[in-house]
Amino acid sequence: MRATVIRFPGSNRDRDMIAALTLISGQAPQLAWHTDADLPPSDLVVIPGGFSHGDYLRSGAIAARAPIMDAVRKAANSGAKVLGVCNGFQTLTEAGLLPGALMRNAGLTFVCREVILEVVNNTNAYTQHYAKGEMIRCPVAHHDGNYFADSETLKRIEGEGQVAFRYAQGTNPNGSLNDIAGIFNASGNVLGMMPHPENLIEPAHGGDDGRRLFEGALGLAMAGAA
Amino acid sequence: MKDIQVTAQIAADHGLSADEYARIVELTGRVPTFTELGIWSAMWNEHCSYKSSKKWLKTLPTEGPQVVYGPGENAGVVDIGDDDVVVFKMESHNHPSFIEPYQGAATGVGGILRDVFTMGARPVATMNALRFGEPDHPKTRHLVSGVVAGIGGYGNSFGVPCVGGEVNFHERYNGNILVNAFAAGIAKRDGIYVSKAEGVGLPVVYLGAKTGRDGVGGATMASAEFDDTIEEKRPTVQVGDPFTEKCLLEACLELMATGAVIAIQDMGAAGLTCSAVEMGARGDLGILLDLDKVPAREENMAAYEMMLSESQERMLMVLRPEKEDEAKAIFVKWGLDFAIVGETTDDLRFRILHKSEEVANLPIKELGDEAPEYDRPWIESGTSSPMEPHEFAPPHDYNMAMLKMLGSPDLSSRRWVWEQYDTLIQGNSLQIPGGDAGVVRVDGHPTKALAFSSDVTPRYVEADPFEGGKQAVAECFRNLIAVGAKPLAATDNLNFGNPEKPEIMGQFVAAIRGIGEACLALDMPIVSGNVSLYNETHGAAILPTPTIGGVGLIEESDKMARIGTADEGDALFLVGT
Amino acid sequence: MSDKTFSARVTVRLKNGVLDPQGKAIEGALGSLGFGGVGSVRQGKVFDIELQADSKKTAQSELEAMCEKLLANTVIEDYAVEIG
Amino acid sequence: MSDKTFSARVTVRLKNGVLDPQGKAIEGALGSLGFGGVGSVRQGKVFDIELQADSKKTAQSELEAMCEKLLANTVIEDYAVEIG
Ligand SMILES: Nc1ncnc2c1ncn2[C@@H]1O[C@H](COP(=O)(O)OP(=O)(O)O)[C@@H](O)[C@H]1O
Repeated sequence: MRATVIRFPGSNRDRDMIAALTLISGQAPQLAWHTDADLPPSDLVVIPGGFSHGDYLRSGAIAARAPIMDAVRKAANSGAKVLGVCNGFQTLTEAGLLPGALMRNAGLTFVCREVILEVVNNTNAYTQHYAKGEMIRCPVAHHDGNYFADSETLKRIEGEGQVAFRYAQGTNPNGSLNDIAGIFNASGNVLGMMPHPENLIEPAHGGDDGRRLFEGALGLAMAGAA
Repeated sequence: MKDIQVTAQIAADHGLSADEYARIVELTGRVPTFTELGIWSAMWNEHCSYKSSKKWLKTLPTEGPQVVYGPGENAGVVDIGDDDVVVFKMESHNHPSFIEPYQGAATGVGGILRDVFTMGARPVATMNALRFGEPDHPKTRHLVSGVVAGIGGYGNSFGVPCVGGEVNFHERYNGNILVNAFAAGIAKRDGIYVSKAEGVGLPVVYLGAKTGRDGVGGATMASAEFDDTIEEKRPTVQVGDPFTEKCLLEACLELMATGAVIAIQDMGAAGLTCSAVEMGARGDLGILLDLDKVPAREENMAAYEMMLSESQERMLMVLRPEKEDEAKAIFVKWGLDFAIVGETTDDLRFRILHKSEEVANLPIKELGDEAPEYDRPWIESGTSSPMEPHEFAPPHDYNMAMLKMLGSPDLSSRRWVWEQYDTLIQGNSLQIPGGDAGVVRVDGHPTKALAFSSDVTPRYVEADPFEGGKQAVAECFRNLIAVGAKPLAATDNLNFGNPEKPEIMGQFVAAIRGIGEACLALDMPIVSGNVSLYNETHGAAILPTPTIGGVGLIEESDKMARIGTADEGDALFLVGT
Repeated sequence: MSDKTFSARVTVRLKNGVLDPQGKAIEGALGSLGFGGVGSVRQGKVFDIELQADSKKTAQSELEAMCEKLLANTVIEDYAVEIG
Repeated sequence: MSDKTFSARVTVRLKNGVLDPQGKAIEGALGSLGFGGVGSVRQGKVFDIELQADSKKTAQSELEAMCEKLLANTVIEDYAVEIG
């Protein structure tokens, strides 16, 4: 499995993501810079969290128009997995690789706390190591995580099993529609999510519920399942 | 603007006393130009020269086998073993935050982060110590929400976890809030950069964002008391750009790794002036700057304005000439301005060219070394008479009393504040705010972690500055040991009123003595810090608030202690006196 | 070749039906400040842009292209271009 | 008492000389997208407000008060009110 982490000026959870992928796969991911025209051959492309280009204009908007995004689009179309976390999710929606948009949190403030996520769909590589309906812990840290899509789109993604994660009742930190925390694209190889699984993968983090997501995405067996 | 003829009155308007101005004329060897006067006043104001506090700061214990650099650099540097060092400092942004809470607090965070990464360290933790007026004072809500959002807005985007801080409310801060920001970073011991330039004829390089008119006169503002003309001082507000700062961090660390950097200094208060003078004077060199080469954001800026601008996210550096192209490529990659704006000289002069004319030519050493140092008169603070428990009626209902205390603004949970800060980024947070001390593991080390705590109880300092100063250090020390850390060293942010009043100076002197005594007894030297004086409104001073930011080392983080891990049936012990 | 400088204003607003958390919050805040008659508030963005183009018409079409490509997220936003 | 409904637009812009990181970032992004002639970009906010008032004059002064108290940060921003 070859993983690549894309970095934009202003990415700031890139180091967290690199550390997580390295720890879980035993191998450092490849790196790509926003102005690169091509990606190295990759089975998993990750757009990490942060404030790309300051998140000026709209979160992820300028990043979504970077040269590297053409390569990401190509990779996604040819079936590679593309994972966007937080700013990565915002960037994927801005790039049109995922439907909808991420608006300012309903409470208008940045929110960093642990939430509970419901695994809505586990028939996908990313979520294969979770049980359907399983409640997992995961931290969030964002200002613009309020998922919005028009009613038609919403109906479609709900109907097609494109909702990956939902905030458990009472823990929605941002007012997102249908408590949506993460969604797949129609073919299931692109996942965008606001919460940060990379910050909950080892005992030092106080838990490792995020780990299985990467094990799934990297095609690895669960560490605990050996 | 160069036509403005300097007079004693103009000097007074710059906050210079008649004696100070006379000395300036003597040192300049003539009546200074307007630009020169701006430079002198920036170097000699309280904020940069520490003229009221220097005498007393010198009495603080600053040494120890663990100390690599004590006060005098951008931040203190302390050894943590394995060739790693922790670099940290705390700094105030009180006045700017009162005028524009969001930007004031944000740029305060930006400034302290620059102090840390200028030295070659990657920032790994921040804290913020905040003091506001009464909760129901009409301004408080606006100030609290702006300051907290500003700290979060900058730190979250820059990408450093906030691990601790303080928030208190008291009427004495109604017209003068305190925003003290702390930052710590980790570096390799041999990867530390200082401001001292070495070598003649080397390029002086300007890095980061462009220069605008922001904050012209800001350092003067920070050294003046507030009054009703505050509204007029508003155009000096600086706007922070955490995105540019994050790029600056990455570019600086990348550049340092190439070995291109000889000396580097961030532009803080009175940006270009203080940074250039410091680099030259430290290295016994002169500096020649050509302002036409300085990247400017606005047109027709006068030399005076460029020299005093406090535009954020800028640095000055002395570079190895053979590495120039490599350095430039790194800055272009990060979208930052990079310009050679001058050179080091052997004449010990600070010379400024603007539109091909020399607008300043001053003795560089004297700008800093000859800054006035005052032994301000002070009087011994009386200690408040102790109160006896029997003077108070016991509560009727202890449960209610308990609930009332827990619900009070000063004791209630601060979760609403720190949930607006990213406390988890970098993936090394072992203890986030809410416990005794914040803890982050040392990236790359299997077991080590650092603990951070910020403390002071201003009403104790008011009641007895000496004991209160001691107590602030002791409390910080206790918070560090409570998580299992060995306290290493501390930084202090001394917030007081007008030092020209003997009773305020008395508080200051006694508090420093108390801090010094406690630091000595506990082997927790002060390695960096900041002094903020003139915190007064309409002649009424804030509570004396010497904030202590302590750093401790945990060798084996799996043995770390934390609150909230007790089980039912565990025995409780009370330790101490 | 003889380019002129145009000053343009681009206004970007949320489409009707798209929830506007900031507008809502401002509505509430204005209410609590005692402003009684406020019905609804919607927040948008405005960009003041100086640009060189050979004619107003080119400027207009350039600006529209900027909106489509970057300034507006047309999933949720509408835009309007005015050249001063 | 016979209140009418007014549709107003409030535009809030950074004062001249105040750093506009957003505008600067957008300028850069438009450049990299190949828009050549862009000189400068400044970003501001616009509020579309419906409000009830007995006259246009009252509406105007209410809106100005809203700007002073909430909509604009007059330390760094200017505002303009237009009633449609
Ligand atoms: N209260 C204090 N205790 C110890 N050192 C101090 C104190 N105040 C300032 N210093 C030291 O004096 C030097 C100059 O401080 P300052 O002007 O705030 O730094 P900067 O160069 O970042 O503006 C710094 O090295 C600082 O650590």
